[in-house]
Amino acid sequence: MSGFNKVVSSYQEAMAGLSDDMTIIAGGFGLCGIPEGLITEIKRQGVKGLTIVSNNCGTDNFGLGMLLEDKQIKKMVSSYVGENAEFERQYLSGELEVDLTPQGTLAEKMRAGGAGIPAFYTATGYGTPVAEGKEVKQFNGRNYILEESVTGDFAIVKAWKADKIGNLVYRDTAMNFNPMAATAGKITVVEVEEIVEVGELDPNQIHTPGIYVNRIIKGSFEKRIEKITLAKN
Amino acid sequence: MSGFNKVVSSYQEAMAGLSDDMTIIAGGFGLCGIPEGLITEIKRQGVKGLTIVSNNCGTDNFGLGMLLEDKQIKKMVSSYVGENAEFERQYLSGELEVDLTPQGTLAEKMRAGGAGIPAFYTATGYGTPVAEGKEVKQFNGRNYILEESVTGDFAIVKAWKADKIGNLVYRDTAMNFNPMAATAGKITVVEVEEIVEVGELDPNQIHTPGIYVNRIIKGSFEKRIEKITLAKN
Amino acid sequence: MSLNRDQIAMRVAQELEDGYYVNLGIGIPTLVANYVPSDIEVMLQSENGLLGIGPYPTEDQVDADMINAGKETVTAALGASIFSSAESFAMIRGGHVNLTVLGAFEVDQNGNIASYMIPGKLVKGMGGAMDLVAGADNIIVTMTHADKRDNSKLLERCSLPLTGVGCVKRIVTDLAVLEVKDGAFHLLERAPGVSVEEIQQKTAGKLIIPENVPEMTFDH
Amino acid sequence: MSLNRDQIAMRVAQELEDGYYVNLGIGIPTLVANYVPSDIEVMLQSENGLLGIGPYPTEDQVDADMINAGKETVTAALGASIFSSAESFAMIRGGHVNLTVLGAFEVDQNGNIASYMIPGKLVKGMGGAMDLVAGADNIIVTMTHADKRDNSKLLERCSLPLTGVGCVKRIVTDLAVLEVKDGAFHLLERAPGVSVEEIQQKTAGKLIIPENVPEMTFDH
Repeated sequence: MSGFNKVVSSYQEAMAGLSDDMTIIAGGFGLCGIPEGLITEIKRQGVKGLTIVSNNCGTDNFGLGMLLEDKQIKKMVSSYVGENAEFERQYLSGELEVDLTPQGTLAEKMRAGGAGIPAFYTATGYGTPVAEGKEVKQFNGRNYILEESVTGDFAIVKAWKADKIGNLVYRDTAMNFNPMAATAGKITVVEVEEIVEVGELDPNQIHTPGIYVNRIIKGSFEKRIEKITLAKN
Repeated sequence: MSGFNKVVSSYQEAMAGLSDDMTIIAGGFGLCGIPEGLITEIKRQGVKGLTIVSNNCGTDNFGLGMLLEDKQIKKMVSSYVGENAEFERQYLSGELEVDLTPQGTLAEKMRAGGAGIPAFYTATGYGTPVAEGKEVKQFNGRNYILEESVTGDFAIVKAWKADKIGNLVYRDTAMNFNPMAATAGKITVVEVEEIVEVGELDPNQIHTPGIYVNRIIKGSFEKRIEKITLAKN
Repeated sequence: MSLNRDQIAMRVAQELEDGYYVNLGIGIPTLVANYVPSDIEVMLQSENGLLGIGPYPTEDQVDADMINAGKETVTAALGASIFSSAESFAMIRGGHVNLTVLGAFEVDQNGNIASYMIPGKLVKGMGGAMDLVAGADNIIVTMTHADKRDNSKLLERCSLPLTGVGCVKRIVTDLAVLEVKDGAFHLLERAPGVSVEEIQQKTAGKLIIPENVPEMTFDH
Repeated sequence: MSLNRDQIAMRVAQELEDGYYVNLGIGIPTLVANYVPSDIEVMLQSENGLLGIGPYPTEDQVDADMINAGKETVTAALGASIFSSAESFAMIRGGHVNLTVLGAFEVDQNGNIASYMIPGKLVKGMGGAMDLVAGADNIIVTMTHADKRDNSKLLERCSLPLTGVGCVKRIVTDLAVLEVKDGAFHLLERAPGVSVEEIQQKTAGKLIIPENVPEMTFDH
């Protein structure tokens, strides 16, 4: 399927077209399920003024946190900025704009962006700083705020397996924000652990259909763990 | 897991609590993936004044169409009323109220209902009879209409396999509206082809997590086909 | 000579590009699948939750759980994926389908389309059509240019309840290929042997006719 | 004597019912999992996309792809399901989780909660807390009754930015169990050996004290 073969062979090709001031939607939760190689490529390219929509911003020297070092990020849309001293420093000093967004609202904003829904109502954040400047409407006597969807010039996604036409399968909690991110990019780039032949994945068990995916690259992952917690013997 | 064992042994138990004038959300697309035994039980109980939210209303003598014979349905929320002469007759004569709803909007209304989103904007139906009486709002220069979510007193769902705690797997295009219906009932009842032990389903491959499911019953399905189309030799 | 249904489908198939995800409506649009050029590949989306519609099944393969949006038994193509209706319309509404082909009762010069209801006569519902026309950037409408009593279906303004507003960009009829823009139908091609005069006569809406209107060509 | 962290968790665990789906926040709420009564079963939801949190892994089982919302390595329990963040918060926002237990900086007599930000001092973000408090019908807040300088955390009105409005129904502190309704804290139980006077003194908001305030009991 020539027109559907989305596999690229270099990170440069994978992120071709990225330029200053673009918006990137990123999958991952903390350091779990992040497209490590794509982030490294963004750092290598050195583009600036990025808006990044991601639940977290990695840690000080890993994941998206690496892009803070060279001040490539102008604005983060995230639910949680902990685990990252440089993030907090740039935020508190005003160098970095941060749009703190509740985690569920963030996930839904990505999904809505991919699904052609420009806005939705949610009770999350009503009466809190998150609601400032947002429309409020009552349904069945309860107050809800209007949240707008989000899309990106690029989406960067980490999956476990892809077939060559972009059908994706995630593994365990490394799924997290990746399926929604995959739908919300004008160009969706996926870094995977394994590329399989078309037909190897069960059509009933595909998490992200290939229609959302533009480019696939096989990566090699360090998979750093933030907190190793072990059973007590 | 006693508190989580949701398997019931009779259809009567499965639909216990159903009464006149309730709203039922139903999975299925045409006659594909419909909870045949649960529908038969609703007919047997003879409850009246039902509002049924379902893409179609079965055919004249199968599926939800059976409930039209005894005039159990007051209102249908559907995208398509074809394939069913009695449905069209009751609709055109005014005996049956029909809220014609675009198929994608219907699916999203069910999903939103289950997901705690009371309303969302969509371009679907803007400028058409569907938009009558609905709020219009512009986003990025395009007009969208506000659609409210839907929930039911009951949801009736057909799945392929369930484990005893209600994790569900669907098969092929019999999935259709079932996953959203499953989330949108105050009481969600699922009729399945096979009940398996807890642990037999891969956690990564569950289509509907058990948290949405209240009751499970093993059915036996006729699986009538509306249009058998065959390959030409 | 006006085109027959298969010829309309053949002409539409020329609009396909390699790697396109395509949703084909019921009727003539379904026939387009038979005329995909041999040097390209497309994947067909069925709004009931299947990306990658395969051929109709053999008798052995018939499976009540595997149908298309027209409720016909089908198979899954290599590389297919299956998903819920919500996911299916997320794809459609979100603009991820490259091309939608569907029939209509009427289209007007502003790109409005009426395809789902003839009040008092035909009231079967819109199914997924409203989502499809609202979600797609690229819509081709197939229909006969005029009805059996020679009343034009390309109007100044649709008379029937609308399926969508300002969404139709291209029309392939039994007589012509037209583009809809700037409040007019623009004649691009005519069916072999069909005169510009006949097309003009059967087009009730504003028709822009360029100096040269080439005949359609068919490789098949 | 005021309760320690484990004792607070033990008291919260008495609120669990067989078949409950429960979301436990970071800190004291996480400890509740250790005190689930032996005759009932609950399933723990982790908002990063896991229903059915199992025990911490052995060294052999450690897997970077399997973490909880606190980013700790975990395992999946028997019968677990794994899903996206959108699905996870559909569950939460849609009210499908039976009980949410979380910590707070302050709660007020109208059920408002402040738990995510101390301006100029602690600004880490709300994570999933705003969704959890907005989505749950049944929220228990665990915290110390007063801070280290004996300033009450049960206020007439929260002073910090809110996480949610009118959502807290029950509070378990190191001193007492309280219900929040009708614009007041209602004292239900006191910690063993803690006087009603001490609770009154450390509660800045309106406190309703019934005639008889039983001591908490612990089976463990």
